[in-house]
Amino acid sequence: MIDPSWISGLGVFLFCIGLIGVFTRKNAIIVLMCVEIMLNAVNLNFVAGAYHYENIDGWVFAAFAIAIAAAEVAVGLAILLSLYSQRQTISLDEVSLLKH
Amino acid sequence: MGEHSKPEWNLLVPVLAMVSFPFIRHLLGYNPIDSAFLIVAVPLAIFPVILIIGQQYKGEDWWKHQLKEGGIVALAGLAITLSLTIWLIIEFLVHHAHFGDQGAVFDWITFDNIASDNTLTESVLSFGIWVDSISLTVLFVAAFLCFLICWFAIGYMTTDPINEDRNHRFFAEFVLFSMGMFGMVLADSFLWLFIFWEIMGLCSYLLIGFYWEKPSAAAAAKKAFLTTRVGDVFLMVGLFMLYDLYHSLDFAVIFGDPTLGGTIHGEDLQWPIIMMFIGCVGKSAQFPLHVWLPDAMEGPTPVSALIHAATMVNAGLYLVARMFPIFSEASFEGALSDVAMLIAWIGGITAFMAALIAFVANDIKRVLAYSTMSQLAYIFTGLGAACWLANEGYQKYALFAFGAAMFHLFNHAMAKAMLFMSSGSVIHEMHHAHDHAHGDGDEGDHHHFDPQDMRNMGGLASKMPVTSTAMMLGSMSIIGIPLIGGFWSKEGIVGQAWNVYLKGGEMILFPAILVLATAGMTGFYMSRMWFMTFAGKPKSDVVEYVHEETQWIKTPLVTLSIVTAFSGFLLACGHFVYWLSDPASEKGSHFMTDFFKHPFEAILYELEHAFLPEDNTLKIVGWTAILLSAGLGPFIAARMHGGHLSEGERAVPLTSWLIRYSGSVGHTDVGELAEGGLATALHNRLYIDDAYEWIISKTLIPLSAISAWIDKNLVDGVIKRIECGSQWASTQIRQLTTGKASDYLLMAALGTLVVIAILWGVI
Amino acid sequence: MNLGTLFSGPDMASILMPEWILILGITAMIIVPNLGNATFRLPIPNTSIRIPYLLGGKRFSFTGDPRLPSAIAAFTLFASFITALLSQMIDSGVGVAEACISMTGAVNECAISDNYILRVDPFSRMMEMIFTAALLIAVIANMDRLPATSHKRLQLEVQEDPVAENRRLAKLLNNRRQVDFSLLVLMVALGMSTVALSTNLFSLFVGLELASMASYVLVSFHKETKIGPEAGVKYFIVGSVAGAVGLYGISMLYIWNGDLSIYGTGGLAEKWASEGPNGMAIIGLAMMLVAFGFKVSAVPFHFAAPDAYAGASGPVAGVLSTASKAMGFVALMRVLFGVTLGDGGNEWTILIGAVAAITMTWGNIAALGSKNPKRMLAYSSIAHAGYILAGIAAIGALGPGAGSELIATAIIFHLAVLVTFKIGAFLVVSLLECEGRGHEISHFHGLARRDPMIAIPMMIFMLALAGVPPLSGFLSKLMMVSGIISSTVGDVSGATLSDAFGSLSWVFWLAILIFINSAISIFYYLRICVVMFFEETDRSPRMSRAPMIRIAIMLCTMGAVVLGFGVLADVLAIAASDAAAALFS
Amino acid sequence: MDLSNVIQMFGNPLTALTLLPIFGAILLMLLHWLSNDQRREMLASPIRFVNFSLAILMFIMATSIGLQETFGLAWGEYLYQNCQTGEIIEGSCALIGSIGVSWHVGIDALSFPMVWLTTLLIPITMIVEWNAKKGAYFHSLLLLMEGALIGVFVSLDLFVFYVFWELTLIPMFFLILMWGGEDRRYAAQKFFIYTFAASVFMLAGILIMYFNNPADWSGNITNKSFDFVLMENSTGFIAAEGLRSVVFLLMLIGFATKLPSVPVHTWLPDAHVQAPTAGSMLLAGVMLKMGAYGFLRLGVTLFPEQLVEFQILLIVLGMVSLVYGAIVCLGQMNLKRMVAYSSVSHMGLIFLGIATLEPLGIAGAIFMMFAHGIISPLLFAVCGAFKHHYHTLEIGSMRGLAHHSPWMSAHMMVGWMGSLGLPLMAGFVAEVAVLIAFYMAFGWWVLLPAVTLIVTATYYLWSMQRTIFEGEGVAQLPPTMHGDKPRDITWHENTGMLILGVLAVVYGIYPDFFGMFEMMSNWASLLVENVLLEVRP
Repeated sequence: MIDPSWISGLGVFLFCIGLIGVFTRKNAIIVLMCVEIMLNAVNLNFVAGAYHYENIDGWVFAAFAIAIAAAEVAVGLAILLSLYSQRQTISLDEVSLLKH
Repeated sequence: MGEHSKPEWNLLVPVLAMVSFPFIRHLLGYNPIDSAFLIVAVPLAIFPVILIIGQQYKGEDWWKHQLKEGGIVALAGLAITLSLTIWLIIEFLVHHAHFGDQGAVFDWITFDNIASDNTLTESVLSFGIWVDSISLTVLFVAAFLCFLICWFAIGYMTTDPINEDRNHRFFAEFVLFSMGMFGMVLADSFLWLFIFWEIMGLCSYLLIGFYWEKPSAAAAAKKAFLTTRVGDVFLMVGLFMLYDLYHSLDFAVIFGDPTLGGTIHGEDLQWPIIMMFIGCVGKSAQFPLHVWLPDAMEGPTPVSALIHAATMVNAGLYLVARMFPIFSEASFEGALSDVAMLIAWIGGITAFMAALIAFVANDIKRVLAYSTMSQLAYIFTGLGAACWLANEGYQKYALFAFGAAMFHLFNHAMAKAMLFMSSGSVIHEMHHAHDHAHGDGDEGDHHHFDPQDMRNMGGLASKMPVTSTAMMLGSMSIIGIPLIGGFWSKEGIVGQAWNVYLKGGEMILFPAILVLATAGMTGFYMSRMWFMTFAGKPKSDVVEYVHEETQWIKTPLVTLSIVTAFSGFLLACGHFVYWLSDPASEKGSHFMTDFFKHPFEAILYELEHAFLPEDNTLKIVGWTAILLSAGLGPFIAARMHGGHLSEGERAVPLTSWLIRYSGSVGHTDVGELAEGGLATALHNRLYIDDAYEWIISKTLIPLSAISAWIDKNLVDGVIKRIECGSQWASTQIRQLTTGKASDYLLMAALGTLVVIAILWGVI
Repeated sequence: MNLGTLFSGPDMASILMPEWILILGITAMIIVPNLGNATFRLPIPNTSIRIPYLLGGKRFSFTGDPRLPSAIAAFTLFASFITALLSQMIDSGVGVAEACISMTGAVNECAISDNYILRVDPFSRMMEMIFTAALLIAVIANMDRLPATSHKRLQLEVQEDPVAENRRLAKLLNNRRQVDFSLLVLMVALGMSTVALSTNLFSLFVGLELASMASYVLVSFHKETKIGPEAGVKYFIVGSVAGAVGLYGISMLYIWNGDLSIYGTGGLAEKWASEGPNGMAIIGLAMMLVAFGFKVSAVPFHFAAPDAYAGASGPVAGVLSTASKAMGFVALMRVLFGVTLGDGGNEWTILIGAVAAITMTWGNIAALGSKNPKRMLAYSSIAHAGYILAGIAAIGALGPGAGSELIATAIIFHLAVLVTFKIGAFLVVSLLECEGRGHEISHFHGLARRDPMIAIPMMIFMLALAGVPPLSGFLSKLMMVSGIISSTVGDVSGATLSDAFGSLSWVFWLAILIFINSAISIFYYLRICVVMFFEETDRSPRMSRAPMIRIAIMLCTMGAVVLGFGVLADVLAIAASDAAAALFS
Repeated sequence: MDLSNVIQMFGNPLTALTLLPIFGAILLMLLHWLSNDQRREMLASPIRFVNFSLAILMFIMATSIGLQETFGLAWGEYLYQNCQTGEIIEGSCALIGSIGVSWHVGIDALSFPMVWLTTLLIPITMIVEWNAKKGAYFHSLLLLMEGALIGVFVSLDLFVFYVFWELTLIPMFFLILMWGGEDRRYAAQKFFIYTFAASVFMLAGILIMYFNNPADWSGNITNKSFDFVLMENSTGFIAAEGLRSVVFLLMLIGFATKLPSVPVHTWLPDAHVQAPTAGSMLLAGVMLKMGAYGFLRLGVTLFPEQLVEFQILLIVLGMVSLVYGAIVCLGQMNLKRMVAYSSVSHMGLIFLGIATLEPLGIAGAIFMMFAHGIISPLLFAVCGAFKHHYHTLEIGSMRGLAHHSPWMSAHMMVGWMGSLGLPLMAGFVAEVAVLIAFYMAFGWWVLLPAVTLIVTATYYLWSMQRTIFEGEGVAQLPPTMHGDKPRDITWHENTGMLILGVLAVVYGIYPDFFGMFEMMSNWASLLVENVLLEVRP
């Protein structure tokens, strides 16, 4: 069995990837995907914790987190679709009617 | 116009009825002292009555002709006060009553003070009546003159169409003014003295500005009020100081024991007295606060007579006289002599300066105004001398000087009131005559013709016999022609001023010389005025049409002529001076009784003491004064301005001798002198007014403009700047909300880093 | 987590009554509008009885009525509110937490040693009431903002004219999305209630996400407008990133402790108090603060908020600025007070204090120049968040105690009264939205002349927001400040002024900053009043009828007034005080 | 809170004085507002009369309170209290019991003059602006104002005090906003924000006092009470000297702004110039006095040591207000602005009077509040009438007012003279009392205020000369008249001004009229005896 710290280390790595992606990409879908990556990092953390403490909570939390992520994608895509149908774009830099 | 006016004696019936008022009071069981407050209350009550009824019914016939636009009401009220005053005086004289403090009529304000042992003690500022010989004298002067001037004003004011429908204002303010004067004289505390003093200031403002539509009158009123206000403020500060010392402002407390049980020293009182004296300087138009008085001649002539001769200007003198007991307190010896010297100096300087300016004045009322200043300054000098003598321990001389000064106040008031009324009569007639001669349509000329300018007059003696006689007598009294009016008092003042010098007050030398010189100058400018007006050939065609008219004007003139002519002599010989300064003294308690019993002895005694004092040096001074004032001054004036009347004109015997004299002494032309630098300076009143104006325009006005600017742009500007700044900040801060989600994320990320850093850093 | 035990005892049913009602409502919302005369029958085995399926087919006219979902939502929320209220009124005074539900589903008296997942106490009840009340008002108002037209009328209105036809289609679309809206609102309510109840960080987070995701959709609900989807996208992107960060923080805490319960043996609070946090815990806490900071729109996580408010419809914006924000604060308080206050908890005090100061100032200054009333209200909402954060910072500086309780009381009171005047203000905007305006301050011009019955309440809302007595906004702000002051002046010593100032806690200056900010805020609140009363307008005097919005506005107005002064304010203050006591127990 | 308490609450004359106008005004406004256009026109005149008669009723009530009591009370005693200390602690007169707010009203010799003045001025302002546009609202707002003002003066609970304090802003805000001059919007906002911001500091002070009020009120959230009487009577109220100083300064900010004192006075000129006549009359007549009242009630009574400690500060504030205000007056070209700044100047005297720590000075300061409350409304009534009839306020834009409007000129002169401290008018009494005390306390410094009196006289006379007088030949009319025929004031205005003028004179001649000076001096003496004597240096 691998040491839980490796798992959570991978989680940190993933989280950073996600975070950097969020800041650098302008395409909303990719940003959404980056968020998913971050949530996966969370999952890894939970799993690592569950391993470490040998309790079941972490697994349950991970399962919930997957559900949350799924819901988020669903909601996000729906919103993005409605945006696209309005503006024909999903670039975050091009939607700035609301400002100041 | 005169020829149309019928005798209106019937209008006087209500006035005469009012004279019975004291009798009724007497019958009701009151004594005069209990009725004294009515002297103040009656005019106070009449004031709004005239004002409101007048404003409401000013067009009505009954108001206009039966009540003379309120004049009769005012006169009736003043008749009450005059008769009450006389009643009071009779009580005082006949029963040898020594009234002093008559207790409080009502408590004005009551409060607590913190005593030295940290407990609270109650203190009351109340109004009460104080009656003694000084206040009775001044009260009589005021009441008598107010009555007569009101009488005069009915004739003077109501016949002038320019005053139509607004005389009620005049009479109301007139009555209020009288109230102020009576109140000031009767008040039993410095506070109430000050209060009435200010009321007079207000009335003087209103009355000087009676012709408010004239910019010069409005400006003069303002100037008068503000100048006296300067003095008043210092007077107020003086009161505060007195209060701080005595914890009371009642005469009874302060004069009862000026040392307050030995706790107060003479030095403590120096500044309070100086402060209060500054108030007197303002009110009595002394240098350097004299600038308002000449301008005040913008008011109607009865006002000039009332305020600037008879009453208000005397207030300052009265206040200084009131403080005399402090000077004569034995334990203060020497401590207050510098203050006394200051009073004398101010008097000397003003006397000389005013006389000098009067040399070149051509406006008949201005001559009188400067003369007033000069004469009041005499009295100040006398009071200064009296105070000095009292403070240095020369009680006998002090009392004499004090009495003389107060006597001069009496004489001057009577004479000057009459002079002003006479000048009023002249102006009135000149004005009417001008209208008559040139018609009302002649607007342009109307504006250029000045009925007050003596250069338009001349030769009026034959046209106005009563006026010219009155004016002659008045002038004589002011000049100090022996045995007439002011002579008695002026000699005393000049003599005692020099006496101070002899007694060791070297500092008085300068004012003493000045008053001596002024005696001669008085002789000159008063005579000049008379000669320019009444003697010689007419200097304008208007004079042709001048004639005297209504009884309203003539009656007071005649009355006062008689008073001026004889009162000085009578009172002087009746030991008036002693009665004034100390009614309880041997001579003072025999006021008038000696005179009736042994007239010749009394006259001799007074002559001896008035202008032939014991000391030989003073004798020289006295004679010099007589010589200068009665001889030299009138002589030069006669040479310069005198002359015979036109052919066929005749003056009445009473004045014709003077005209003959003036015509016979030859003629000197002083045209060059009149255009010299000194004369110009004098015409410009020695540039004192200009200097004040310059100072104010260079200090106060810019300061106020700058302050207003600062307030608007700096103090309020800060607020506005904050407002603008926050709007600017708002715009800037909202620029950060760019509308781009990625920017938001970036901000949030930065924020996250900061949050982590802070949390990390704290541990 | 045995599903069976959830229904094991009657306690569970009664104790979670408001939530059950919400779940029931959600279920009904899904089922009822679909009921119809479907021809399909379900045969019962072994019998000849066939039960009608009733789903689909031609809808019954009653269940097909487009106005029904709103009614169901309103009724559900109202019932939930009332049950929560009743449970409070009946049980209040008993004291602290009344019942706790453990991981296993057991319902017990709350004991210190056990760790629970949900806790029902005056605090959670109070917050539930706040949430449901806010949502209820939003639903009522939305009946006009998103009007449902009965099918019959739509049928009658069939027109040849293309413009009229378009209008009809819009109405039809509105009818179609009635259910969606109501459903989402109920979801929000359920999520929020979960947050209020949770004493376990994960369940708290699940509730938070539930409510958030529903609200993302609500924000972009008017997708036919240009700004609706944009607002939704921005709000969603920033929100989901913040959520992910927060969840990551939670996961770190899990790694640190192995248990996400806040209270009880082995819970976070115990460990925090006994061992103190290590770096992982601190980072976890920080990340959670980011997520919650986004919810309460604290600077610098607030940027999406004004956009979201501006893009959302009035009632939704009102919910975002009150209920949603209150939820964020509940989470924040649970974490900060529950977890970290044990060891003095002042790791974060300075941080929150600084954030509070920046937030309130930023909000107010930005609102000063804002030309869009909704953005202005959004910024004002940010400023209000700053005030509350200042209170939280003060509690952190104080530690548990009477002063902290007073501040917590004030926070809860503030969140409660905010429902009245903040939503009210958004509703007035919403009324203007009904006539296609409301995004310019000039649209308020002459409102007093056009409709005084709207202008006067708006003025009351504005003054209440500004904190002018005797309105409820004043009382809440006063309690907040008084709490802060009470905590700082108690230990002031020193005989001279400078000593006293020196010994004043820095938190005192937060109170002063609140005062200064209130003064600044008056400016823009008054500006609204002024333009309503004194600017001329060329619009016709008639405003849209919108009876429901008007009713909601009236409700809010009454609340803003009566909760500020007098008996009801007293009641609310006592309830808030109980809630605060429960929070700290 | 059961019914009997409610009855007791409203049965109290002070409660009635406070709440009747407020509810009456709101009801009348609602009545007018909810009627349709036709009925609205019909109702306008009755509502005006109801407003007026309510105001008169208030005046009668206040007067009868005054007639029944002489106000020679012992220290710390309040008449007509609706509940006693015990009841307050019990909470039986609680308004918001949970934080210790009770409805506690009472009146003493400090507040009675202010209450009476308020009830007196309100009917007068109504008379003066009898024909105001939208009179139903105008007069109702005035009535509302009256309730709020009286509430400030009678409430002994600091929370309620503060609530009324802020409540006064709202009607005034609307008065300025709806009936004001050209720049009314700026002025109204500035007025509101400025004074609100300042009073917030006062609130901070009140809160600190609240938490240091040792009287325990068990059963509420904080265990504290806002009750002033409890604070006044408690020993050891705020133990830390330094904290007392903090509170004192915080409250000073609030009160000095309201008073107003330089440098926080700039809201006043704008507000005054833009306010309608009745508004500026009330603003100057009563609202400014709230600052002085609050300072005396809270600052001086509860913090005597601090008064001594900050004596110099007070003197500087008062002196700068007095002198600087007067000099700024001199530079004003707007009549109303000048009068407004003169208020700043006169209010400086109040601080000076209090700073003397002498009974006379404090009595003088209180009388100043009263006298200024009579005279300054007169000034503003005149300014308002001038603006109304001549459509300008520019000094020097016309000459010869006395010719066109003799009554207005007469009132102007009375007001101006009263304000510049002419003896036998009310202002003089106060000035003399304050300055005597000031000399007793500080000696020669009195020259500064005294010389300022000259400046005061200067600007008043200067403005009169340029307005009432002059104009020989052709009278000069302001261009804003557009050739209209100038008129004199209406009888409404005349009546109002006449009452004020007469009162100014009556109080100048007999300051004890209606027991005023006596009760003020009594209050001041008791204050000094009970509070200040121990702490005086």
